[in-house]
Amino acid sequence: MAPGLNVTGRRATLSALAGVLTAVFALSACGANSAQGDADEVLIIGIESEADVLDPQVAGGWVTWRINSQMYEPLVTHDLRTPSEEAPVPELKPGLAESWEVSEDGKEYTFNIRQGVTFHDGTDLNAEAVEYNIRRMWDEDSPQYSAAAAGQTNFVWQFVEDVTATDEYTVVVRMSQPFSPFLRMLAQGGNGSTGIISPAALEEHGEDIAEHPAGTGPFRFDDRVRGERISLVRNNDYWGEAPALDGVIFRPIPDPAGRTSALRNGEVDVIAVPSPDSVQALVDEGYQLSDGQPPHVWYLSFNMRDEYMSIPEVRQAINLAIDREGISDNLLQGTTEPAYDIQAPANDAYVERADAYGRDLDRARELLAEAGFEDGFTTSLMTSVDGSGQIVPAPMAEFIQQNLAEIGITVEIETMEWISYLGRWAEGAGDVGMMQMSWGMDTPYWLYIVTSSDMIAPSGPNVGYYSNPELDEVMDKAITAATEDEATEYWQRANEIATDDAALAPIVNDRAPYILAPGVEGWVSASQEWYDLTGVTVNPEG
Amino acid sequence: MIAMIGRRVMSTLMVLFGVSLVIFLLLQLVPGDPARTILGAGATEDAVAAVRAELGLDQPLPVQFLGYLQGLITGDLGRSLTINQPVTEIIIPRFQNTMVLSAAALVICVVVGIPLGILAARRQYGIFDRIAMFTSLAGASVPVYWLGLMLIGVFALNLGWFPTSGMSNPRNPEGGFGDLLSHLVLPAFAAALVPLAVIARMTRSVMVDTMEQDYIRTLRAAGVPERSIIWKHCLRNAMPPIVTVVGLQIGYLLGGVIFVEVVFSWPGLGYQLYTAITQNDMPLVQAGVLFIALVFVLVNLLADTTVGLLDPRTRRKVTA
Amino acid sequence: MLEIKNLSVEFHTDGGVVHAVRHVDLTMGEGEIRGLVGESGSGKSVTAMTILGLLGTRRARISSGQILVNGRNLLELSPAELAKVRGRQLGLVSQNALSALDPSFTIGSQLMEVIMWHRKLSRSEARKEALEALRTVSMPDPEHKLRAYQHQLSGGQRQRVVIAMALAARPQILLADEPTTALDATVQKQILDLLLQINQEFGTAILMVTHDFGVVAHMCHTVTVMRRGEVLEEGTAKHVLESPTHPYTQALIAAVPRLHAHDQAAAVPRAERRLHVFQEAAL
Amino acid sequence: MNRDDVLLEVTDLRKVFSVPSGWGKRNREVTAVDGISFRVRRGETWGLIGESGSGKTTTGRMILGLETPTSGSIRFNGEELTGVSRERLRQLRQKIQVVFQDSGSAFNPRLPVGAQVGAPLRRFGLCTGAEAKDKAVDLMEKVGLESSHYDRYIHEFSGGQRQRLGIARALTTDPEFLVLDEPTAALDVSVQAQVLNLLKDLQDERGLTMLLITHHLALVEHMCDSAGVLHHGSFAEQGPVDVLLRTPESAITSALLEAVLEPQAAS
Amino acid sequence: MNTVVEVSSTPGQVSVDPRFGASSRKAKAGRRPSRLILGLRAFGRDKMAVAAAAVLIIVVAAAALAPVLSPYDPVVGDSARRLEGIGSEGHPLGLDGQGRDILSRLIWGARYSLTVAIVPVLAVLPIALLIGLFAGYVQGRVGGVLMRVLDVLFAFPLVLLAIALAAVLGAGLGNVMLAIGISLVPYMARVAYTSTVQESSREYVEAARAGGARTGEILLKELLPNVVSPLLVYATTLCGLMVVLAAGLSFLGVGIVPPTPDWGIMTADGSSVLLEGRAHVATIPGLAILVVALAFNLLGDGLRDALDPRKQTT
Repeated sequence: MAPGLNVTGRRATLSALAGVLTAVFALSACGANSAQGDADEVLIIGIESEADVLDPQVAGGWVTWRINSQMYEPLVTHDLRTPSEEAPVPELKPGLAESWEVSEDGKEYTFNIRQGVTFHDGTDLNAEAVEYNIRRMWDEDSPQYSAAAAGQTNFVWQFVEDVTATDEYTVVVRMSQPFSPFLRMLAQGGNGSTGIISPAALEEHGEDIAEHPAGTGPFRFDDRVRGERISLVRNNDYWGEAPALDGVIFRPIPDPAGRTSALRNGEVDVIAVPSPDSVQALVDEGYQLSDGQPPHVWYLSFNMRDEYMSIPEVRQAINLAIDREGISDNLLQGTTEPAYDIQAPANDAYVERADAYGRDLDRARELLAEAGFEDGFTTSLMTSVDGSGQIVPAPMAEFIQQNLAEIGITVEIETMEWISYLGRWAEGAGDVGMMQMSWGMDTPYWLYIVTSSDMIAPSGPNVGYYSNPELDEVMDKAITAATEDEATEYWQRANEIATDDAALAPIVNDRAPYILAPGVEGWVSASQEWYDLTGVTVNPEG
Repeated sequence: MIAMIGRRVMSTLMVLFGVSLVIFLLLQLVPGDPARTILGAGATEDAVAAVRAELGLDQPLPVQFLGYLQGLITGDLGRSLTINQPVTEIIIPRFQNTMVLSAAALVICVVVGIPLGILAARRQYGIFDRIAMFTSLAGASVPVYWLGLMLIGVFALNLGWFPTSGMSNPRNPEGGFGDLLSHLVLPAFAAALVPLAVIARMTRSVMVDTMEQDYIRTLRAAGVPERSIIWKHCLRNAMPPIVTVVGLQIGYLLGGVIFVEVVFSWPGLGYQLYTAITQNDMPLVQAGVLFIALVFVLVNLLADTTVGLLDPRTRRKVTA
Repeated sequence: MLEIKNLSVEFHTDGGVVHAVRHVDLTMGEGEIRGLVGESGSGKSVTAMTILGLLGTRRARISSGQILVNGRNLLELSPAELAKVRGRQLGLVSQNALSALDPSFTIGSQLMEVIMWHRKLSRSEARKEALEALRTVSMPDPEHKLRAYQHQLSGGQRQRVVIAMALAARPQILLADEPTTALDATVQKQILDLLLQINQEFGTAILMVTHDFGVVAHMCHTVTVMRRGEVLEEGTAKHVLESPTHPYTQALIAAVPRLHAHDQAAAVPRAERRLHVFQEAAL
Repeated sequence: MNRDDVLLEVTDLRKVFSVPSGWGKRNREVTAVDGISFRVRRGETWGLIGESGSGKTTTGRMILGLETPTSGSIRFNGEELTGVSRERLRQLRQKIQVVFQDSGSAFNPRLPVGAQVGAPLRRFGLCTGAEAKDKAVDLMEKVGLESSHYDRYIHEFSGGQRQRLGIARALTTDPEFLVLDEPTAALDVSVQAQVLNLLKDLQDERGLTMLLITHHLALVEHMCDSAGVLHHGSFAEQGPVDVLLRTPESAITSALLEAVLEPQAAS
Repeated sequence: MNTVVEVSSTPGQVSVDPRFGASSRKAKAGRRPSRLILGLRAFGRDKMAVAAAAVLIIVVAAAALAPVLSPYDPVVGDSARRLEGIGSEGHPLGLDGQGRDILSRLIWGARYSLTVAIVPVLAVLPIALLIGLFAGYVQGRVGGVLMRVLDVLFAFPLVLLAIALAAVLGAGLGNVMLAIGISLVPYMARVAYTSTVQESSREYVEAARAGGARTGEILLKELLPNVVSPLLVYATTLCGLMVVLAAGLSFLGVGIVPPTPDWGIMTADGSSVLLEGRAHVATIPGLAILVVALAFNLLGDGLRDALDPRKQTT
């Protein structure tokens, strides 16, 4: 029987509330409107995770190199302006080295450093600067040596004996043995890259160089707000063709649905790694899809110390049982290609082996029966739940789980968060049946990294402990081959050996789709994990 | 007074020390090796060992912890192992962002939750009461990432009122307060739901109790209008427990906003901490959690103080 | 002035309907002090709270009757109109003197709020009035007390403030619901005397709800005895005390321990026995 | 029974509470009981009279060992109670029992009352579970309750019944001494009469010694042999009830007497 | 023997004891129903709680009967028909991203989601009681140390601590439950502690002491039943929150492992297509979480009444 608020009181409360709401909307509306009317032509890319440090030699992962590669350049780079369809294997092209010569015995590389190039901090590029950088990554005794940089770039410099700047614009690198993938390794960026940093900046900032990037690339560092954005602006003094864009902003948006929403709402111009199920809808809405064939393999390593996986027939049967087309076409909606070789098509050693990797359940069952497992067995598969280049690992693993169930193999999936998984993966398979990873390079040398007995985990990324003397021998010949053609021949042979023995189970090759707003032009998806933005333009009204 | 503050500061320090010890021990259990994380997939054993040495991870645990404490006392929280930067430079901006989000969410909780509780209490078990309590409870029971995406779908994509993510418009970094506010509305609302329900329910229950007090009957009998009885007398007397609960909600928010931060790409501490935990980045985790613990402890100290100040018995006596 | 006709109040509980007040009739004239006497559960407090419209629980229902104040039926008034009647025509002095004042506001601000609400005075005028009200109830050091909180006052002082609040708008009728149960005996006497004094000075009628015939004897002109929601008997205080007609009333009066009663030891057990008879009969 | 046999002797008992007086200020000291002495003879009822804040309840609690005296002595049956070991104190509780003012809150709301009445028997190992139940039922019947009440909860009883339960529980261990802390203050007059008479009957039957704490002079006259009037922690006067209440010497006693309202029509 | 049935009234409150009226006679005559029945009756009066209990019983039954009820294998899908919507042929609730039947996964998921919500809370309950009772009543040195440790743990926000622990322990049902359990200890212990302190000041504790009870008996017999009730009510509410929290852990990838048909994983999986016109994949399990969490909360409200002897009227 308590009397209620009288009518005036209630109205007053409501109108006060309405007033507050109006104020909020008014303020936020003015915030939303001010988004327009920006004269600068800036491209905003929604990326899948926060980037690592902006120190190219120390940073790991493609996500970061996609940013660092706009600011930093190695001696040798790729031509990334030619789309994948035209160049399945990306062409090497001179980077900060204008040209180079390789000695007869394949042990000495002479680089002619490009003249007239200045770093973003105004320092001139010369042979001395290059030597300074190489010593940071390789020479334990040099003051600038960085263990982290050395660790990341280990595969590039492993055979190097000596580095000397013989004159102002010449650097000579001498190795203990011929290393045919050297030039392509110089251009890599998946782990640490060999992007050259201003020595003056390194001297000045030391450990903090990542906060004050100074490279030679087409864009220079402007601003970084962790978790929010990394802004780059055009380097007007760029030695090559200057970019058309005034600047580029990388915005980390970890949630795939969040990226798609941001694109739809006009907050970003480009998104990386769209959710496969959103691609078709976005295209229908008028967004552009750009994808290619980077050297990417989403693969499983078999644990050779496992009672089942050590049997070649079992491995072959698994390879034959997996429905690669189903994964690519249904689950991933065409954002990947079925993988028919261990190597990605983006290198010269690619050999398509549909016989080993096409689906054939009857043959798979036969093989299992030969090995004595008609009734199947139970094994485990470990993967991450997310991560750079991993596409959608858990659903893919579930898909494989269902495929293998059809030949009687019960798979228990174990998942980990990406970074933890990386650490776990590097330790080796342990008692896990299969371990998943996605990787790849445009040099066939990658096969060596993941299958040679020198690289057995935990000393290297051969996490399945695969060891095959025959393969080792052929790969060794490939590495020390004097000519490119000879090397390629050996690599292809090695490739076939690995396929026949089912050393790994490649599943799909990523098409690395990017979704572009209608106004974005000049975006090229080359056969590489990163991109060249110099030719891109954006029309915000587009 | 000074002795009291001293005691509180000491106990806060003790709690913080305990917090760092717990984190330190906890992180020893994280699988993997930060050196390995830094070097990535292809690193060799030697390279990993070299980096471990550089980071001091090869020292015995007590030495590592003592070293850390020593740094803490001198105000040096260390360098992040994975980001290779002083942790304060990483944490503080992130922490500010999380505080902005949490504070906004708290404002929503207080501005909506308390009146909701009061109105519900006015007619306990009435229609409004039932609907309000049911919806607030339902709001608190929705997985926040689902709700966040729905909010984005409706208010950002369909209606276009708010941006979908981030905390500023990168095309216009000088957007100012309006820009921040427009980015803040959806995530703050999503983050507010759980504490809002708690605060509304608490308010309702305390208000119901208060309304049954004798002094409220005295005031009613003296003809004081209902508006004053509820919004002045009842609310004022119900305030202490509500303030306490609001203080406790800060703790929930500081941890709970992580999901919101992920969905809305809010550059807060939550996701950074989560990554740091998985990367075994001890100094970063230590600093982040210490900040959160410190704020939590301080906020609750503030709430306690407010409760104390709200109680006229702690004020000066007028008569003996 | 106050006329209750055929009032019935029910409580709807989980265990069923409870008839707390049944067909009660009661009248009060100007300046009258009427005792409303009964034991716990007799319905006396419910009656008083019903008059004020403060039953306060949605489970209570007034099933019949009228409550007329100056001829106006309170049960037909809107909540806002009722709020005006409270304070201006009816005042309440409630049972728990110790908890009857808002602990968060000063005595002065509570008094002033009531005064300002009813008499539309400015703050400074209201302050003067509040001070005057405290003087009326013989509060020692009233100026100081205006700034005091309830916890700084003794029980008797608190009850004086409650009385001052009830009187702030000069109501014609004061409902005193066991106003002294929580107080010490000496204080009880002072408060009762204060109420008597108010009655004489302002002519305020008082409905004295109590279970104590001592209180009735001390101050009431008339008395109504209630049991189990019904009126048992009524009459002048003198008449009821000296020659109660209903045996229950007789027993109740006899059960009060008296000082220096020579037949004390015998009197109480006798009363007890008689009371048992009634209670058993009621079941 | 020797009426001169002293069962309880309180000498110079003091209790000082230290009250926190707001933040950071030094604690205030409040003297609740200020050096009181009295003796209770075996079999008598001693009245401890006082208004709220006079220290009467604190005195009772000190006798029960629920509060530690600041100084002074309490001798029970010749044995000093202050400073006695916890276990001895526990043992002594067989002999000294209490009836609280509000038995409603002195019973555990979530346990059936019968078990609580019988619990002391078990605690002191006086009998087995089944016997304890029988004894508890006996006692409950003795104080006017029914055996069917055994399983009920305290909230199901009326004020008078609660007080009867409190009395039953206090009698379980056959105590020699009962502290009655305002045992009827919350009761209606008719019920009060019943409870008082019950107590008197039990006292006659068992030879109990009682300390009645109250502010109600009529009760004291009705129940007690001797009494003392406490005022601000010390005795204003004490002596045999006849003398005390008929020829009061102190102002406080007179005031208390004056305040008694008799149910007689005003002259 | 005289029978006196009196009417009780708390001084100061106009309250009416329900016993006085028709029902008091019945209580006297008939046999007293057991405490369980009384509790159930009190519970039954709260219609919302009854509805909540009914929902939970249905969910539990579904979980128990999952092999019988679910029309399809919850982990095997038909990738050709993935993401088909509600009401598609043979799949009333549609199919998920792997082409699995959502209805079947929902039914099986009840097992995991209920387990993850209930087990940690129940497991922590006795621990929290022990800590709370000890620190709250016995106090002293050990109690003090306990409270300081709790203070430290309490400084970690619940969600953060759970995430950290889950990340440390790794994914999987057991680890998630462990992580949630550990994070709950300070919260539940705090509730137990607070009510112990509150109850310790009640007169019945003093009465027990005056009646010769030892500390152990006071803790176990007197305090425990009074402390356990509010804690149980709190625990029920926590169960609801934990369903949501466990779902959140799955969302971050530190929760339960796919393809387990856990509701949290289902919601997390479906979130990528939530705004792509396939809202049903995330929304259906999301609603299941909502309903169960809500039911737990409402159940807690009802339990409060059922456990309160004052509400257990005959």
